[in-house]
Amino acid sequence: MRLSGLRPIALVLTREVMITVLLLLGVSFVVFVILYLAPGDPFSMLVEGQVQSEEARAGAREALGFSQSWYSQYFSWVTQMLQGDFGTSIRTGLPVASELVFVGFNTLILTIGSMLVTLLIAVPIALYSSVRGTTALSWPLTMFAYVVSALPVFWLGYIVIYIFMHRFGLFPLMTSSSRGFSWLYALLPIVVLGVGNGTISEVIRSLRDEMGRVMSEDYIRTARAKGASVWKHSFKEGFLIPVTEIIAAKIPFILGGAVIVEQVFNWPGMGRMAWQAAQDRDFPVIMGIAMLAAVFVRMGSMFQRVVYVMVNPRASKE
Amino acid sequence: MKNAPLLKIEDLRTYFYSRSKQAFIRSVDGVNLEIRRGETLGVVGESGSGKSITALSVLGLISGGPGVIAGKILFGSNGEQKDLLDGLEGYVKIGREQNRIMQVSKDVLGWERRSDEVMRTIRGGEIAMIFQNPKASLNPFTPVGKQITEAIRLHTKITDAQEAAERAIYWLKRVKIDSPALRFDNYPFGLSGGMCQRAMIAMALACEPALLIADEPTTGLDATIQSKIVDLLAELKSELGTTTMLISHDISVISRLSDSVVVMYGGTVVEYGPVRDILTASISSKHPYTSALLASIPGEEHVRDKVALQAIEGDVLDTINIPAGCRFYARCNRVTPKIRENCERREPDLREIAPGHRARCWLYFD
Amino acid sequence: MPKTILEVIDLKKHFFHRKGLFSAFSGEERRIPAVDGVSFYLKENETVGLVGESGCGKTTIGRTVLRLAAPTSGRILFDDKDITTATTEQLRKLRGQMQMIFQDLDAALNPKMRIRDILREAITVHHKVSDEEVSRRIGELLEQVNLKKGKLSNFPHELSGGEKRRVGIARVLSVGPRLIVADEPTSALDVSIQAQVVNLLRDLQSQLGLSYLFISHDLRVVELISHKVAVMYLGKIVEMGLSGRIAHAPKHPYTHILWSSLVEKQSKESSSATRNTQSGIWGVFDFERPYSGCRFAPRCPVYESQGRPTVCTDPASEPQLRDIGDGHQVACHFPL
Amino acid sequence: MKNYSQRSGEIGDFSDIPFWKKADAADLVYVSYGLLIVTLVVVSYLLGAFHLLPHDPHDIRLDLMMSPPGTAGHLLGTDFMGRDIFSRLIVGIQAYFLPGLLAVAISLIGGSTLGVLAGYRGGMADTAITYFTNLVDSFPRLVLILLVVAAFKPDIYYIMIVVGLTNVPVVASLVKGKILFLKQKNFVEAAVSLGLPARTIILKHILWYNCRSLLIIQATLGMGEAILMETSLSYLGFGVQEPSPSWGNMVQAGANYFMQGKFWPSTAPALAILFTIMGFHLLGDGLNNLLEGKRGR
Repeated sequence: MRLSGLRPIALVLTREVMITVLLLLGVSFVVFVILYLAPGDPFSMLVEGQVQSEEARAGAREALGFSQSWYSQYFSWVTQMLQGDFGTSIRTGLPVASELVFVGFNTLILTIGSMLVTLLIAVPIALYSSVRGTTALSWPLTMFAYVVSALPVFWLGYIVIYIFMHRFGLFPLMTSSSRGFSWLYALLPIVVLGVGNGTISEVIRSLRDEMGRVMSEDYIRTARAKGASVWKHSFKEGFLIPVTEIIAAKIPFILGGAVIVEQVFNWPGMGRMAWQAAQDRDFPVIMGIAMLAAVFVRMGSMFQRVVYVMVNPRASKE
Repeated sequence: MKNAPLLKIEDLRTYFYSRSKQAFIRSVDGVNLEIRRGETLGVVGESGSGKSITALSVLGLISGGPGVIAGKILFGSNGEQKDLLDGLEGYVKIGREQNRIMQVSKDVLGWERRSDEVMRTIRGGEIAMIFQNPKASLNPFTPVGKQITEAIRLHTKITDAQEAAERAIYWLKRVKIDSPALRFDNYPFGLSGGMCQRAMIAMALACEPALLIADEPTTGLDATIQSKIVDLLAELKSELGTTTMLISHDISVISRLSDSVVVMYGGTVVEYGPVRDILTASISSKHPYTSALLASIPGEEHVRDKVALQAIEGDVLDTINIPAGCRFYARCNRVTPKIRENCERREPDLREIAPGHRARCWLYFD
Repeated sequence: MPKTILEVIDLKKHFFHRKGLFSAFSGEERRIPAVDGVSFYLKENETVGLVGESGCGKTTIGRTVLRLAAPTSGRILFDDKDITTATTEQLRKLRGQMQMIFQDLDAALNPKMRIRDILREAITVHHKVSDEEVSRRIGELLEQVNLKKGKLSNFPHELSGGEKRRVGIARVLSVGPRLIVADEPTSALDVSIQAQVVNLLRDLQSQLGLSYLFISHDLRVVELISHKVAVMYLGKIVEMGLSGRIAHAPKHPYTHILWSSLVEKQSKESSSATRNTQSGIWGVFDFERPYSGCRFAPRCPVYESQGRPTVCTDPASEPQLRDIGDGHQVACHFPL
Repeated sequence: MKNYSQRSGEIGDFSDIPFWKKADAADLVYVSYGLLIVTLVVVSYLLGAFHLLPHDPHDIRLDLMMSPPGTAGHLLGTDFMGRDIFSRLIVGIQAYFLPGLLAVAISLIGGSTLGVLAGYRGGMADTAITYFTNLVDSFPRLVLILLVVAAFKPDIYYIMIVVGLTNVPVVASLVKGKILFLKQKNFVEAAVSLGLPARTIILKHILWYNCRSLLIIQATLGMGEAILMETSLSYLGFGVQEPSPSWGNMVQAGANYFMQGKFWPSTAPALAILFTIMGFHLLGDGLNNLLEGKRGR
């Protein structure tokens, strides 16, 4: 029984891994095309960056050459990447891969934390309004959601920093010199991004609509008619599935917001690094970040698929 | 007390509201009916006649406002008679104009809470319900057996999971599902429509309810499956003798299974009586709607003689726009000059026209 | 002798379901033979009824006959012309002569258009017509389908089910068809309205000389409106003949079960005899269940009572339709 | 307590009930507010385009540096170079107005084309579009924009093309969903069987009659999205560059003073962003509820 339950999950996982590989190839190709078309031939710069020594670089230049066809350029670049070689940063001269691990971890914390904050705000509101319908509280709650979703996150960051600086005399910026990991330094950006990533009203709406739709399903009526708990029966389809779907769908938005919040709070993550790299035209770095971000997004959707298959007996049959 | 009906509905009104039309949808508009212990009451009517809404009102399953606004639902299973709408007046204020309800204020949430409280032991335990569209009515995320087990543990003395599961398998067998032990672990999507309806019936009967409400149990199933479900219901009826309210638009199903029949039209009961008087007797002593309905069903004679069906002209009554007089007046083909004025102006009462046979028509009294 | 307007020869329509993303590479496909070798013909001013349980392929036949779906194999002759391979443009022209009434009441009605515009569009699809001519035609159509003029400026959602059906029929009539495929035209309607529609369709047939392919699961209605009835089971016609004979003297056990299930529901005491003929009927009805030989055998009471003869399950001897007199055809090794 | 009341008098003809009586009051407020914002944006855009401003937005007045709001002639005060914030706000609309319209146009045209292909034709086109959607969804939009900005140049039109393209799948999937819904109701089949040419079915019946409200709503939401992207990137220093004003770079420029307690140089543009984006969102949602009737029965 237990084992047979695991089989569909394993199947889905393999399927999703295959799709992920395919999509990551697609992502790398898009990145390649953008850089290939860009003026100043940044792609050659990029390939050069992947080669360490001066002699080897000259050799590579010769080997690759400008006359070389685009597909062999692409191919050699992807092979390098598969071997874990993302090249070296033009600015710092350090290998990109090791830096990606560090910033990726920081951003992962920020992203997951913010997602939780968003859900902590949105889920109760969505549940309340789907159960109660229109009440005296719905108007302020709805307005709150709209305001929060339109709020520019950078300005929200300023307000929070200002309040903490002047009220509590704290300077909640994560500076490079700061040692250790103060919870306050971590918490503030997480809360700011969680509130200000612009997805709250959409999360509320889709959760509320989904819950409402499920509540009007025939089988929920059956559950009521037999005196069983409506919550128990609607939990999987009305809550678990939509929440995981939202998590998966909103990761790109939160990662996008992270670029700004990391900037405001000086958080050493992918977003800040991408910003820096974009200014310096540091292509090996920005590419690596694009690939890593795509991996994050795909991991989110993989998580969603796995939950869906675990919950929905029908999906595992397909 | 012994002779009191199991369920007695008095002047039940369940309304909905159409914002775009700024008017009430008077789905159930003054329904009176009673179900005696042990009998099967068939409720016939076309779409919009309010038959399903009446059933849902009994169980307090109406969602959407204003919902149930007036009436009594007297239910007496074990000695005492209880009004399922007890205290409703406290939550609803009704404003009338010319004897027609034009304003309703209702504390919908408060009433829902109160109703859930009253209905807690009734739903599933005392009154069980099976629905149209069995495939959608079972929880797609839970194995069928578990859903039946849940009902058993909620409403019977059996609380042990293992014992309840055995009981559930017993009921699956009882509704003639082959290899019930295997089906127990099946999810609804793996079962056919007929099988799902059997599982629904098993779930409803497993708690041995005093009243079973079957809302269009055969609709949407294939002809051969329909007849099998009807057979099963007939068999269970003779074995268990469960009091049943059977709702259907299919007159053949009603006539096969019912002892008494209620004919509904436009949110009210237009005729009530024993099944043989209403669905089989001669035309003369029936409500014009009932006789016209029976005549519009293709039968042997139509096919044999290749004659046209006797259709009822006009459209099914729109329950938003209920006329002042008889609801069937606009489509009626038996209005006589003598009663025309009454038909147009005043709604007739549901009155006895023969022993045990009531009709709502001016033809039978003046 | 009336002319044959539609002839279908060994029509097959198979659906292919890919089992997932990567099946394109593995070639793993699920084949559903919704229509699996069907032949019949329809004469002018005649109605052929098509009955069977849901999912037996009767709607697919209707769609394929009108070339709304491309057949997998077989031939369709309309007016003795082969339309199996007609081009989109040829088909578009042909649609002026053959039409379909859909089960869904809303199918023919664009929810954002007024009834008048819906009819106007239909009238002007195949002919260039002046405005006065359009209004004259609309008036005529309304009269034909017995609909009030006041409804013209309404939107579809403001109409009742019966009215929607009438507008749908008016829309179909507006192009002046000779063949109409009616797919469950009454199933979404109330009993009292069903009778109106059945009467209307019959009146229209005698007035306009229409030919109907009438698809329905409602046996009584089919029996009433059809001259000939074809009974389908799992993508094949198992019995075909004059409607009275199909209803009252069926030769195929499946036909017998279908019609007796009607009586079953009504009769208070179902006799043990009829119950016996229905044994084994719980077998699930679907295309995915493998069969060999006669596809009805797994559910067939005759197969059981004959002691499971091998001829029924021999893949080499799948029963074919054969004539047993008076145009009555049956596909069974042991006809009743 | 919920109140329901029926109009007295004859029921039957409902056409004389004005639409605003049938609608939810909240939706009407949403839409009116949204329309007000849209009008303000359009008017301000025109004012900025024809230089009909209270002050020259580039006029540096060192004597008026950091004047608080309400200073004579400067309604919203001045920034760190003494430039009039109100005028700069108005001119800031130039930064996103036309580029935003471009982004919206790309997403609507691209989205309805792909949506029709996927929904109407199905098959391979559908699969291809699903992959395209997944591909676009795999990039955080802002990262993709940074990549483009780094590769080409920090130009607002490049950015808006990316915004438009990344919105294509959203519109496409909505259009596809609508078509699938219509197909499921046999609507498309009924139109084909009537003999209508595919062009009429797609353009008139599907896009015009059934997708128009959806497209209008997507246009308003897309414009909100475009404003957000423009201001974010200008804030990051990749969009509109000083001295040209953009709401984003105005917030950024005022940031240092914000910490000193001088709020106005960054708060005025931030609130402008807030109220404008909210206006577009409310307009979209309000229209959605009014046109598609999501609420009530």
